[in-house]
Amino acid sequence: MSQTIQDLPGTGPAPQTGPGAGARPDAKSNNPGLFRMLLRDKFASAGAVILLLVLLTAAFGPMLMGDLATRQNLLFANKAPFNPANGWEYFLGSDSLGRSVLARLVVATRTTLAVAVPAVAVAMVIGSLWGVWAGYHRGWRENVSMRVADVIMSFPSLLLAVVVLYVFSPSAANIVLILALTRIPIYLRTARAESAELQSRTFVDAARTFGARPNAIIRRHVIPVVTPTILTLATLEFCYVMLAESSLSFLGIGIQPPDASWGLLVSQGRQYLQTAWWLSIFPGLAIVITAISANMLAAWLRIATDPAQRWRLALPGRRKLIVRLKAKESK
Amino acid sequence: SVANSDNAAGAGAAASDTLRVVLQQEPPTLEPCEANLTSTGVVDRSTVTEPLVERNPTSGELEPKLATGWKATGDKEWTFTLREGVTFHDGSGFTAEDAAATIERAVNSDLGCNVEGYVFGDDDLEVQAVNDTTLKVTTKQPDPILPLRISFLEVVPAETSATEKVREPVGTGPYQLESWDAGQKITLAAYDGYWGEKPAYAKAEYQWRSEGSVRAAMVTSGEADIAMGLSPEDNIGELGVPYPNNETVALRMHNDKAPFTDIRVRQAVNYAIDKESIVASLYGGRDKAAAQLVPAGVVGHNESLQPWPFDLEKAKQLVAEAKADGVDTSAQISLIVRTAQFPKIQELGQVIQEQLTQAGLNVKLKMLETSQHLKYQVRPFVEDEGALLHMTQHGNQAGDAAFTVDQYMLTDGAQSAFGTPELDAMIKKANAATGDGRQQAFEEIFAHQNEDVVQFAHIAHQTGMIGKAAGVDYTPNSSSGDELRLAEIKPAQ
Amino acid sequence: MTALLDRTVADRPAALEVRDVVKTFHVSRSASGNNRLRALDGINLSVGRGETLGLVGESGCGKSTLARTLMLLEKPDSGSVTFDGQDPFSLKGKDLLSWRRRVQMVFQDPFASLNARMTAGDIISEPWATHRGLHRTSREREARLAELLQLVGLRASDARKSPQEFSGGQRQRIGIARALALNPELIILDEPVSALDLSVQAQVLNLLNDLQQQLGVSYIFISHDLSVVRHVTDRVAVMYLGRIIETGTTEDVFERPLHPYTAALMSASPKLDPAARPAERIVLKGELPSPLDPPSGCRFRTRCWKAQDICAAEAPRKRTAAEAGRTVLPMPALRRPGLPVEHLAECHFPLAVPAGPDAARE
Amino acid sequence: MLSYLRKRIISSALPLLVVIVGVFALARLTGNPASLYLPLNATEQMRADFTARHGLDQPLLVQMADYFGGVLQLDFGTSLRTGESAATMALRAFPATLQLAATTMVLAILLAVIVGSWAALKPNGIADRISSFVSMAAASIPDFWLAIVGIWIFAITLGWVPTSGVTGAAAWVLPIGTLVMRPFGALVQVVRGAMVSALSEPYIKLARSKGASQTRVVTHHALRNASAPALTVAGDLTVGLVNGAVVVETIFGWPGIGKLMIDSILQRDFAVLQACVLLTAVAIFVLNIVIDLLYALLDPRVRPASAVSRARKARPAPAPVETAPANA
Amino acid sequence: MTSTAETSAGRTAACPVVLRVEGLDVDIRTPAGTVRAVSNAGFEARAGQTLALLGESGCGKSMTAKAVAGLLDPVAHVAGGSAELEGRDLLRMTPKQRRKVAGAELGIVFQDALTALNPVYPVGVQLGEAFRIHHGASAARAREQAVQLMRRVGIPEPESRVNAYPHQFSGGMRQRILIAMAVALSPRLLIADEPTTALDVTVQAQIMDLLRSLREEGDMAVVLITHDLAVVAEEADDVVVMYAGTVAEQGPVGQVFANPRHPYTKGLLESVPVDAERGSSLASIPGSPPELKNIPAGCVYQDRCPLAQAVCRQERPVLREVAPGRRAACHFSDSLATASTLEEIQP
Ligand SMILES: Nc1ncnc2c1ncn2[C@@H]1O[C@H](COP(=O)(O)OP(=O)(O)OP(=O)(O)O)[C@@H](O)[C@H]1O
Ligand SMILES: Nc1ncnc2c1ncn2[C@@H]1O[C@H](COP(=O)(O)OP(=O)(O)OP(=O)(O)O)[C@@H](O)[C@H]1O
Ligand SMILES: [Mg+2]
Ligand SMILES: [Mg+2]
Repeated sequence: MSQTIQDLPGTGPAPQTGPGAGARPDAKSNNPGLFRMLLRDKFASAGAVILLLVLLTAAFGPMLMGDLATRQNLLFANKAPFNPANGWEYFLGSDSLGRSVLARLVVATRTTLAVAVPAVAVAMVIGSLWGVWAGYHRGWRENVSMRVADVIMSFPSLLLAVVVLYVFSPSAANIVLILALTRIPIYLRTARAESAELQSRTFVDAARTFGARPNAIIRRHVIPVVTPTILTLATLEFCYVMLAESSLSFLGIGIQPPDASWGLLVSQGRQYLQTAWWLSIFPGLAIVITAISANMLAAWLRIATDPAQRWRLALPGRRKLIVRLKAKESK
Repeated sequence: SVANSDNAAGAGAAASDTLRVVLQQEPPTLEPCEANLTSTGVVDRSTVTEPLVERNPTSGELEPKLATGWKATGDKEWTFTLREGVTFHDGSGFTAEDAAATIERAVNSDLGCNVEGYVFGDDDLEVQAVNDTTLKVTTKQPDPILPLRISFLEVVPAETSATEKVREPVGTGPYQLESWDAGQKITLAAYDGYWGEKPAYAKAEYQWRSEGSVRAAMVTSGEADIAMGLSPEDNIGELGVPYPNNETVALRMHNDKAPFTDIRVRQAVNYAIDKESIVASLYGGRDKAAAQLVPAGVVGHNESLQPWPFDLEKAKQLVAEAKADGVDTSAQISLIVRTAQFPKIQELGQVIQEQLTQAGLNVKLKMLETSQHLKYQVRPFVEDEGALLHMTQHGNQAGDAAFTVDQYMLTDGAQSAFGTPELDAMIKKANAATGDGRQQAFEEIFAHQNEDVVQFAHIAHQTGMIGKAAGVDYTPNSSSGDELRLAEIKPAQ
Repeated sequence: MTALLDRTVADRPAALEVRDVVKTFHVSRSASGNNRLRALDGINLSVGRGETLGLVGESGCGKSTLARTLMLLEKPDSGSVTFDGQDPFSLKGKDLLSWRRRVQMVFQDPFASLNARMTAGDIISEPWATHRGLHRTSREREARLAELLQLVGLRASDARKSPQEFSGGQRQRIGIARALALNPELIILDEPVSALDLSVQAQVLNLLNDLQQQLGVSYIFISHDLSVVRHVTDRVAVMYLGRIIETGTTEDVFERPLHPYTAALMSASPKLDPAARPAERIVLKGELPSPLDPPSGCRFRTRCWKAQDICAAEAPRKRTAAEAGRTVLPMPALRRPGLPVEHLAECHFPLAVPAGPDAARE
Repeated sequence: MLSYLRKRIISSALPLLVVIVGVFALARLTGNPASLYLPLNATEQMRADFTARHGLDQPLLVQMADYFGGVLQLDFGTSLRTGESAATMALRAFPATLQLAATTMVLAILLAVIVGSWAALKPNGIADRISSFVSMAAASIPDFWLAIVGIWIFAITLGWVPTSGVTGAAAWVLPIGTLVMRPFGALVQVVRGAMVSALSEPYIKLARSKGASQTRVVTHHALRNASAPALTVAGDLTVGLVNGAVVVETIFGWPGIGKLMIDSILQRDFAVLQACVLLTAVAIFVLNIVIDLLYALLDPRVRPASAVSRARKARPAPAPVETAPANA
Repeated sequence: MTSTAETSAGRTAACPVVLRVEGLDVDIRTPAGTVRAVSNAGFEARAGQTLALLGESGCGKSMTAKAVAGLLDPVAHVAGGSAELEGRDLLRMTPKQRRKVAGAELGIVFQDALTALNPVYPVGVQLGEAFRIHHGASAARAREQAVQLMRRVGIPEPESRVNAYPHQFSGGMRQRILIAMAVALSPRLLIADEPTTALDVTVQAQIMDLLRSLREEGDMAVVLITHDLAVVAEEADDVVVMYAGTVAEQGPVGQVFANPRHPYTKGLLESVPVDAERGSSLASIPGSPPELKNIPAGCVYQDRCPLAQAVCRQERPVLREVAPGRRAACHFSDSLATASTLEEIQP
């Protein structure tokens, strides 16, 4: 039903807010800006703002913190947070070497993103292009690709991690490499499924009838349609990658000190849980809040980028779903 | 709740006659000839199996176990008198044959026992069971500490395969192996035919958890009576019992690459590290700042050596001097640290890195897992890496400095980066010495290392910690981490 | 009528010739263990220049498959297709591209055949991204786009809108404009109006008609709406389960169907005008058999009220109206070599008299 | 059915082989285990002996041939660390993991279905917001942290459950409570999405037109239709669990395959590692077949006999296992 | 089946009204605000007769039907009016009351036959569901009933096919099953929303046959929704022509088609390519229906109407009786009655 609803006049995405907007919509305003749609969804906006903050922190935070994150003071170890007497640097307390938890959190933001973002980006680009290609051509290309995905999926990723991180070094770049490699199948499968479905669509057939080459069709018709799905997926994967990185830290093969990532901070702080809870709670919160924000944004993005669902977001405020009629007045 | 009451009931019942111990990891095997591996030895030694001679960890004296006496009966020959009336868990009697077979098996066979290389070096021993209670051991070279070495060998019946390792040993100890639920627990039962005093607990149960906080929690929640290998952060509270564990942490400097080619830089490292603060802040004041590789109680420990003072200015000055003389003090130094080797090692690594950086050196911290770390720890060392600063944790289980200096200070010692001919000569002399002369000779070696060689920057003599439930009476000693003598553990009065 | 036929067919040779085209799909195994679905089973067709050929038949009988095969979207197992003497399946590279220009298609579903993420202008000018030589400068392209939009009755400003903003009829016009972008000589129209409302349908049919008059293109017009087919086509081919069972001029087929299936089809389609309704309607029994397991012999026999034993045993050959016992009006203009405009049907027992009350329900 | 199985085995055998070969080669990339197993001052000779004794001096291909030769005779090698048969060790550890995985998934699916359906009844309603918040949080808390907090609160402070171990039902609470979070979080989202779209399908309206109550509509008509996407994701999540819940097994001393695998990696115990991988790969293979069968059970359209009708749709139904998971 | 104006008029008077809809308004929430999808719709369906709701896509036919059946999408709600099923107002029932009526007294066949059946249950189970819900029948009993129903709607071998799944049936068969489901409990009213739009003509004829016989058998009132003029002409007794959510015209089919009183009806009738010569141009209605959010004040048809005058832009024509039994909503419906072409009416 949603298909037809969308296609019927009067229900398409419309710009005018408020009832009774009478003028015929012009072409442009009929697609309300993504940004304005975002503003309408409180939760998604909050998510976006938080993610933006995280990004800004990663970009500029370390600069502001100077050497605060590495400055040790063994005599000032494990000081509790929220004590104004300690100065703003220690607002979130100090760690076991007397470093500012706040500063370390800020610096870790950059490392965390420096791992998660490239890992997601690399996996996304490779996986989705590959998947789109495989799905478009079908046949053996599709089969081989899916088998490769199977292999990667059932490969013990931990072994891969250990090998790469031991044989080479546990550098951020290698962690990115592993996380990217192991997550490629996710995109590959999604993109393949979508692309296989798309290649049988009529508008793709139409493009074939004028002799467009496969790559041109993929570029023009498949990629733009697959992109929103992939982006949504990538947002979710971002959370997964953050968690995976923290698990690696727990096993001692993640980011290595003196670098710090949120996962590593949680992992290191876990033994102080009962003596200095702030060491693991704050970075843990950072992970959870970022993940929830990303999820919120992804949920919104999923709808906002789907032309068949976008109208949901544009609906005016909630009303009672069923307006019960008043009992008929006596005739 | 139901779970609660179940749990409490279970705990109560078990506490009466079962001693529950939680270890860091499952023993890979209980093969007695591997008993110098901590995780194997902690179960085997003096509990399931017993040696001929046992070293008292507190006094350092050798005490009779399955041998009642021993003496040097020649330049290279030792004679042991064995205890009578001892039976193995399988009921067979213990004789000199068994003792001889044990030595043959561990030292002279191709079994590839860990203990062989660790304690005996390359040379084979000649053993002879003179009669049921007399054993004669002959060495290739004179060996004044042979009985000490023999104390590492856990006696097994002569029938034990000399070509295959056994996972489940038959010993003479106070407890015998009852069952081993791989992955879950090992259960021991008191051996009725034990020659000595009957142990206080009828049963013992070992479990293992790799997270220290979980081990501690098991003691606090009443699920275990003894938890091994805790650290101060594990929140064990009153139930934590610290003990000196013979382990010493030090940094080994490889002098083959700048800036460690210059002794002044090596001295600077010693000055730059604030050992007292580290001990006070990271280890709650329980550890002791170290001036040498062996702690007090080990033969050869030099009481008069003082830890290097913390003097950052001096360190900077030394570095500057070296630099002035053309040493590349800005060359990168890799600080090699093994992940999770001992509590707070990660923090320690970071502190040292930071302090050496303060002194003007360029240090990069490298955290490695065991197998990788081994490439840096023992010869042949990794070559293409720049200057190496290796964090070593050395535990002298034997109580004699010979075991330390052979490994760590000889020019070609397995864990020695370099040495000097002088030092080599001193070591050779000390190894052959006995009595006070021996003590003297080793003391000189340690002093010499600090003055003229400076391969090591010593950090601390460590303190271990076990968790002990209130219902248990046990005082850990320096060897508790390697051999937890269950027979010494009693219910609290 | 004759005058019209003269104009469209009479003095031109066939542009498109389809000979014995067979197309099999591999599908998952059916209950009877067959996994080869014969969607087209020996199709013969020809279309003249400027002519409109209607293709009617029930859903699933293979109309779209034929259209797709002609557009090279499917490769036939056997048989030949020639357009202007060229076999498109043997063409490569440039030749193929130039062939593509000459034959275009308008798809059944105006909603699905337009990429919702592109604007109308992008959609219509998309073919030029492949055929770069056609309009070299962007000025030329814009001018041509405006022209096309005007031709199909859209405003120039509509180029910036996206498909969702158009009504069904307007979308179908965009599809037509896209097909026209390459100046084709033959357009295959796969149910171009079946998704449209009546009032819009009339607009589109008028448009198609005007284009043909202005540009002289040929159409293959696929539809199952008989009133529409009757209105727009010169000749009709009736398909049933992958075969063409009857062909002839529109008037012949509609007024004097030979094949019982055609007769049933005509009779079943509802009529607005009470006078045009058959007094007794032929309501077919049973369903269209599965194309995976078509009946032996004559495919229609399972639903045919005239079926006899021979129908199961033997596939019927083509019979002309005359063979069926009809008096055929001489139409000399149509008797051109190579153009099978005779009225032919594949049936053992073609209807001698146009279907009437007697023919209905046995 | 048989032909399906045959196809399935053929198409999965090769990946399986690739996985094993890959593990074999990768493991050997981590270096010679000799130094781990020999005394610190072992001589070159001893190392060489050790290496030769375990065949590690052979070219990789020879080693591989040996290994596969052994596998064909059901000899999976012996553990360097314990001297036990690698197969025995892997087989012993696997049930523990399987029990954990199965219980976790059953619980996660159950909870997710309840919460997800509840949320889907009113998209964007308050219940929906709460459940999405909770599920996202559940899915994004680092598990090791959760485990330790769980021990602290429930085992130490409250004393309700044992801290760890495998004895007694109470011991399952914390590991499963920790493990269930991520699958639960992921599944709630999937179930919710699938339920929202199932509830807007025409057959729901049809059911209502017959006078069916809300409960009947949800449990009878929507849920089963919504189960396919959830099943796909649940399958992927189960694969993750079968591969070993390393972190949870490590913390709770759960003697499972994940812990065994990581230990054998750290100890360079190649034979055991290979046995573990082989076992889990086969298990995943079986799991995928089970999931396929479940698909067919839940949705008659994907049963083999539906060939005819599917042919009419002209598009081969995508193989269910290969559809994309929503979020893992 | 041919129904002429005379016979239907005669019958109409005799048959009791089953459904009476009056002043039905349906609102939809859209991004542009709330819009009225159905405005002031009213009609009567009589027992044993077929009432056709005719109109272009999107004019509100289904919306009207769903409002009556209480199955509107969440975004839509009834804003006013009444719909009395044998005297009880469906729109004012509690959900519980309505569930009692649904299926038992009011059957509905949905527009998208191919997707309306639940794909995961055998058709027998779905057919029997009504018996289980309303009569508390056992599974076995419901199954028996299902078999009978299938036989009644002409599905061959019902005993073996009762366990088959929807996808194993062709479109026509599925439509029959849907119809069977709707008439399972012999309701008083059957609403059939475009029951044949997706089907071929030969199948359409079969389905129409079936509906006709069921109607006669059970003396049901049938509301047939379609946009096919020919189907209306053949099947219905009365017709309601809808345009942009409003009723343009209504009355007995014969009269309305023979003599339309609304320019829209007239335009529709003329755009049927029925008698037009091959190649000749069809009369078509220019433009397209207004979007719901842009419904003009005044007459909804003004933008496309050749008759549109100033009055049409200001005043919305009310639906009024233009002849006995006929109503139309046009300012000029009286002039239409006499004029033979639209041009003649130009004032
Ligand atoms: N790609 C394909 N794979 C398998 N079978 C197919 C494929 N395409 C078409 N078919 C089958 O071929 C037959 C003919 O299909 P086609 O789409 O040509 O019918 P049609 O006459 O156009 O029907 P409609 O009127 O519904 O559009 C059908 O049975 C269909 O199921
Ligand atoms: N769920 C919905 N949300 C928003 N608008 C809707 C929804 N359903 C219907 N509409 C709008 O209500 C109007 C009437 O729709 P309805 O489904 O009644 O049309 P219809 O006459 O049945 O058309 P068709 O012939 O296409 O079935 C249409 O303009 C449509 O856009
Ligand atoms: Mg078609
Ligand atoms: Mg409708």
